[in-house]
Amino acid sequence: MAEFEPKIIAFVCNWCTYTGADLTGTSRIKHATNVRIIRLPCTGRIDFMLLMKAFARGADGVIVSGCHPNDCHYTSGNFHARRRWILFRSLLNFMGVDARRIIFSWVSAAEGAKWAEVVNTAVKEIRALGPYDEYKNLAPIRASWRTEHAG
Amino acid sequence: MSRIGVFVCHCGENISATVDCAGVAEAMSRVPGVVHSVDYKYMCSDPGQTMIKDAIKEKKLDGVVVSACSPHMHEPTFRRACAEAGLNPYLCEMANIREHCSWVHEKSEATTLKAIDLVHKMVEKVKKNQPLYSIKVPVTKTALVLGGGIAGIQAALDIANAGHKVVMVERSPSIGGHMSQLSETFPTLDCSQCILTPRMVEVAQHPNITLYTYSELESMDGFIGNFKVRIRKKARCVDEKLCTGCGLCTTKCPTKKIPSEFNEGLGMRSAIYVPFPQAVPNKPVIDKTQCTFFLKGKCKVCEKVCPTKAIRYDQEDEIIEVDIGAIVLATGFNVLGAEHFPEYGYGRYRDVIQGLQFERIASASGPTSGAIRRPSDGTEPETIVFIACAGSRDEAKGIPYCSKICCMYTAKHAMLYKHKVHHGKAYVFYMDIRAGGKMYEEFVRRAIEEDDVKYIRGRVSRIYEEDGKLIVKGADTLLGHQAIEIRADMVVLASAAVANDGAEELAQKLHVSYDPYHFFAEAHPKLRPVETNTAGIFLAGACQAPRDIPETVSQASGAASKVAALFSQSELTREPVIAVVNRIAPPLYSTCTGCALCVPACPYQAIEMEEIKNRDGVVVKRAAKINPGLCQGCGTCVALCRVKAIDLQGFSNEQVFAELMAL
Amino acid sequence: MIKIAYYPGCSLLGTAREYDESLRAIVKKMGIELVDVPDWNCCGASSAHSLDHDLSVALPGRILMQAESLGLEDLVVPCAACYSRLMMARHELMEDAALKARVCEMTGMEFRGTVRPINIIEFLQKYSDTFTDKITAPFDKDVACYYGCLLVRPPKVTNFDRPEDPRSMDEIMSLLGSKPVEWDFKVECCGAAHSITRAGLVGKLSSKIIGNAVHRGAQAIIVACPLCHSNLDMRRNFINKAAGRKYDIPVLYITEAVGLAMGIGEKELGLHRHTVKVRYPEKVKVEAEPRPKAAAATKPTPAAQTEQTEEA
Amino acid sequence: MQDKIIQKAKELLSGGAVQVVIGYGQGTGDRVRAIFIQKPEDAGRLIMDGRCVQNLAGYLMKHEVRALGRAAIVARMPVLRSIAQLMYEEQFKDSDVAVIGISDANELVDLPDLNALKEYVRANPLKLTPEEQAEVDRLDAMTREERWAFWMEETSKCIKCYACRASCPMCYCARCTVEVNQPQWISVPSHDLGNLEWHIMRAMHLAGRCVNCGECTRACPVGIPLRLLNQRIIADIADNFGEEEDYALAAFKPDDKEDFIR
Repeated sequence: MAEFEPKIIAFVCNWCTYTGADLTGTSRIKHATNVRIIRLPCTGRIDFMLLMKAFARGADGVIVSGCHPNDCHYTSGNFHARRRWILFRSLLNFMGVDARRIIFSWVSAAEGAKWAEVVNTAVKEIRALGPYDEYKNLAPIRASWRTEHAG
Repeated sequence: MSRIGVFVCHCGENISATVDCAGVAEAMSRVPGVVHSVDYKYMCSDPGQTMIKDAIKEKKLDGVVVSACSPHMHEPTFRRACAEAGLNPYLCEMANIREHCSWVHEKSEATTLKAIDLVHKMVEKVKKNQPLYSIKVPVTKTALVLGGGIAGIQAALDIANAGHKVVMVERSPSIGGHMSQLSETFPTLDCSQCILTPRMVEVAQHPNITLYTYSELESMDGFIGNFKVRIRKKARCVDEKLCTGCGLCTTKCPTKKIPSEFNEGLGMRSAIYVPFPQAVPNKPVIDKTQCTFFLKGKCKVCEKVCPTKAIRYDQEDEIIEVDIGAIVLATGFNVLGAEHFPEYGYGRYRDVIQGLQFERIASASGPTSGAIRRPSDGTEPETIVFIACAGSRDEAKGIPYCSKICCMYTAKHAMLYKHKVHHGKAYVFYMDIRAGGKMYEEFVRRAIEEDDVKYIRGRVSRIYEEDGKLIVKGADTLLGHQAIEIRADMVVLASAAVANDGAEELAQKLHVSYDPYHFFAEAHPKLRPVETNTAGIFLAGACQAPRDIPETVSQASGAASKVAALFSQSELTREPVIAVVNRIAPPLYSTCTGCALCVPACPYQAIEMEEIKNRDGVVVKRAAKINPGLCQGCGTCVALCRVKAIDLQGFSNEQVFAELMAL
Repeated sequence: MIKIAYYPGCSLLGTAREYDESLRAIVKKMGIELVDVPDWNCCGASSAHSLDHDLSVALPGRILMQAESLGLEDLVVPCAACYSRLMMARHELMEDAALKARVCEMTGMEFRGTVRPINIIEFLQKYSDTFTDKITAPFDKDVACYYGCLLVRPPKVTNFDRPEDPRSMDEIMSLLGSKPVEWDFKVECCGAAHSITRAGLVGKLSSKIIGNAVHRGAQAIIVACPLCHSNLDMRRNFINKAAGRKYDIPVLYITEAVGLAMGIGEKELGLHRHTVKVRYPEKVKVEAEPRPKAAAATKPTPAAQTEQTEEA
Repeated sequence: MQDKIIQKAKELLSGGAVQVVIGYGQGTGDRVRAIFIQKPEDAGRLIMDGRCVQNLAGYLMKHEVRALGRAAIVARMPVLRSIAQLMYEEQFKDSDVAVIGISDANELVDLPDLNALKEYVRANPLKLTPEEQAEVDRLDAMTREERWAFWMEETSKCIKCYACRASCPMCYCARCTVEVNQPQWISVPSHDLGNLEWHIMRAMHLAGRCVNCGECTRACPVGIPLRLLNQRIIADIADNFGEEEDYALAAFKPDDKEDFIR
């Protein structure tokens, strides 16, 4: 059976990690294709419900990444995000949701190599954890348009 | 039903090398709501943009997705093209299938499928986009220049000559920066004081420029065009209006044994001092950490001798608030300190000095008034060894980069030494000579051929002192690979150029990003070298990377032109990516519950509570309201608001949700 | 009773027997028990890693794995060359999983990386309290501490002290009551293995080292590596020939200096095995060389009974 | 104790200080329910005993009760905490509410105005009782799979009647996000996904606001121990952010500790 290819959705901040991912591109650092990046102005903008809905959408793993503390373009967006993540991760863990599947990181605009490494490690870890069927079986999930129409 | 156009770019073959662009375009044509889906070799080219404009007009598109490079690259380009075709620019989104897809994956079906996902999710997002209109914001036509070196001086003069007000803040008692410490400058050997001092005087006398020396940036708030800046003017203990600059106090001051920072510790200065003769402003400063009055409470000699009674011991630091429209960062660089070279004995042997110290020795206004003398015993050195790349290009010292200016000033130093001590022997240990500027290579050749400077290609491993001579152990990798030893009288290290101390704190105060070496980060290394990622803050000179004077001056003028462009319009159009608290029909007026939990979360204090009145003027409800002038669109309040009463234009809940659900 | 794993290495049972004897003498007084690594083998020294990379990691790897069976965390390795090979092997085994698999398969043992090799200076630093209060005859000589090349390099792997201007041995010697001199050849090469093939080269290089130490007024040179000792002591004839003068400055192991300071007899410390007789030349008054303020002064010696000679 | 309350109620009503007193009254059978006394002579109907635990603060937010004019409320500790939190969220002006405070030691507490109430609540910060902490720890001790099974079992009982929302004084939002369908944040049906998402959102939206009064658990017709979720967050806030006055998610410390961000 072909090796399990995890579906991973990444919520990243525009000023640091998205630009860092751009640098990964300009430096041509190859990495796994499993991650789809969603750009938001700041980690402060990442609502906990987005992470929850990502799993509802059939994601096997979620990456959340933004500016290092003190480097936020908006001064404190990442500090608020960090507090939110501390509480949300603990709640999910308390309810038995597999918090290991949400990977949090700080990646600056100068860390192209680190972004590639975060992606590769995430894919390796999520592949080891296998598909998140436990969550997918909670309710019937409509297949994405692309899987039905564009193979 | 949406009428969306998808334009897939090949980017030459940067994308099409690993992504089947035609396949992506074909797949997108089958997405409900997409009425036009094509691929083309260069979407950002003129024909490419014309394709988009024509498609908008012919097919009456109400949404455009350009799948090509990063939005950081060409989002403005395509949004402008859409605006020209009559489509609201904020109905145009970019899918990054180059940096985030084609460049980082091998050619495979998975890569194309990922590209399809990336484009499809932007199509779903565009369906939820709303037309947005730029926010007009007034611009304060005053620029703040941080740093009084040649970069700050050039930028300030250019902006002032463009007719705008400038506030210059310099940390040390006088402007001039490192250039004022130099003796002559390459490649023409003209004396740095002669070309710099007139500019310094021009700054001091320019009607448009307000100069604050011995001052630092205390804090900065606001945003492009509307910065609120607080400057801390440190107490000089001298009343600048009364002081005539006669210098009597500096000569009469009893404490004279303080190593002068301007002379890099070689010369001495008094407790009340003017850094150098041509200082601008030529007003002394009391060094409170050394002045006996401040240490022991007695002396006051300077007050007694001062003819105009200008001494103010009780002068307090002053905080000055200024409204600023644009900021130019010109805080310059520093040289690597002594503690990094134990193998060269720097700091242990007084005759092992660094480049700036040699500049002071060679300078007419220096401690030896231009005569080349050894700091240890004041004798004239017969042999000087210059060591290039001292700390630069050295991973072990944590400085892998090349400091760019050392090859040139080392050749200059050797030349100055030979001009003053004809019989002297000058050796230069180098790895590679980097003389890429105009007339640079000829300058170095002249040092080698006419002034007989012996260039040895090799590294110096150790320097030790024996019978008063400095034994320089090195290797000559060109002539027979032998180890060589030179008995030198003086050694000059061309030490690495590093960021100024305090650069990191300044960057964090201004929310400007910086690289691992604490040099400030430019918006784009090639296309936007004088701008930072923070709108309204520009860069000039060596605070961004080691740089010589010609480049610094041209970059300063570049930054000045950016400021002049910003100040050319009376008001500024700002991206409408801001948060808005919803307002709906009565009786609810807004879903906001008035809990005000978002108010403290806003880093820009942009949220206040508004009293909503009904038609009879009775206050019906208190709901949050966001000041479009202050909001920067970070979205923290949007994610915080449990009732989803706040939404972020450009990244609204519906847009991000649609983007997520398309995956 | 503190227990420490001990790897003597071939030279400490051969040409550098006095290094082993002096170490065993001082640990007895320090109340530490040395537990030899069972069935230890040669660390490969310079020959292995010039021939076959896997072999050069497997040999020291096997020593580490044998030491792991003792269940002790620190492994004292007096010889700088063995220390360097063991550190390099541990570093590479931790970094390169494929290499680790090959080495484990080659040796038929499992590498867990629980043992950390420490050199003689780290050992003395860690257990300094066990000998500082037993100093009966302070070693009040002006000494030049010679670190050689392998103790401090490569910095990424050993990360021990400052690679260009180390201080740690100087600090231990000042604990013994001696005054380490400021000299410049702390980490310069003594010629190392060329001692066999091109002894003349060793003479030339080592004569510079000895010359600088004497020039700086040292009465003895302290070393922490059998190869440094053999080049500076056993090759003294080549050194004198290269320098064109006779140097009679003695060369001691740091363990010998510690032993002397604790009042242990010269015979028990193996001083009689040295080529250059251990007699200390007169304290030479170093001409008033202008000492800049920034010079790193040595720490004031804790032992009260030796007065601190005021520096020029 | 009961008669002191009746006496205070009479004073307030007859003095015209308040138009209604919200307290506990005899319900059908031996049950207790909230009663709204508007005339001094009806004050006798007020009772106070071990069964009076319902969090009456919720009624203060209903516009029908507000329409009756200025209210006084019989308030044990949880009710006092709810009022303090609602004040923090600017739902009351100082003049809106009078309080008949009852301390844990069953003593009448004189709280003339809402600032005094705030001080009183600040004096004894919210902490889980040892039993509550033990229950939370019992769940923590389980493996992830066991906890998942536990909560799947519990939330599968949920019929999305939203009684927990109706009973909670903190859930006063005019349009709750669970009703938002553009975008549809929370899956509507009460299948496993819908229930899980609803309970995650409810717990997160009460983070730093819930006063652990237990009303939601009491209100739940199918007996889901919802209180545990809020208690987990209360414990997390105390452990990670310490005793902070302001709303946990709108404030931050530059050196908040965490060990999971790479």
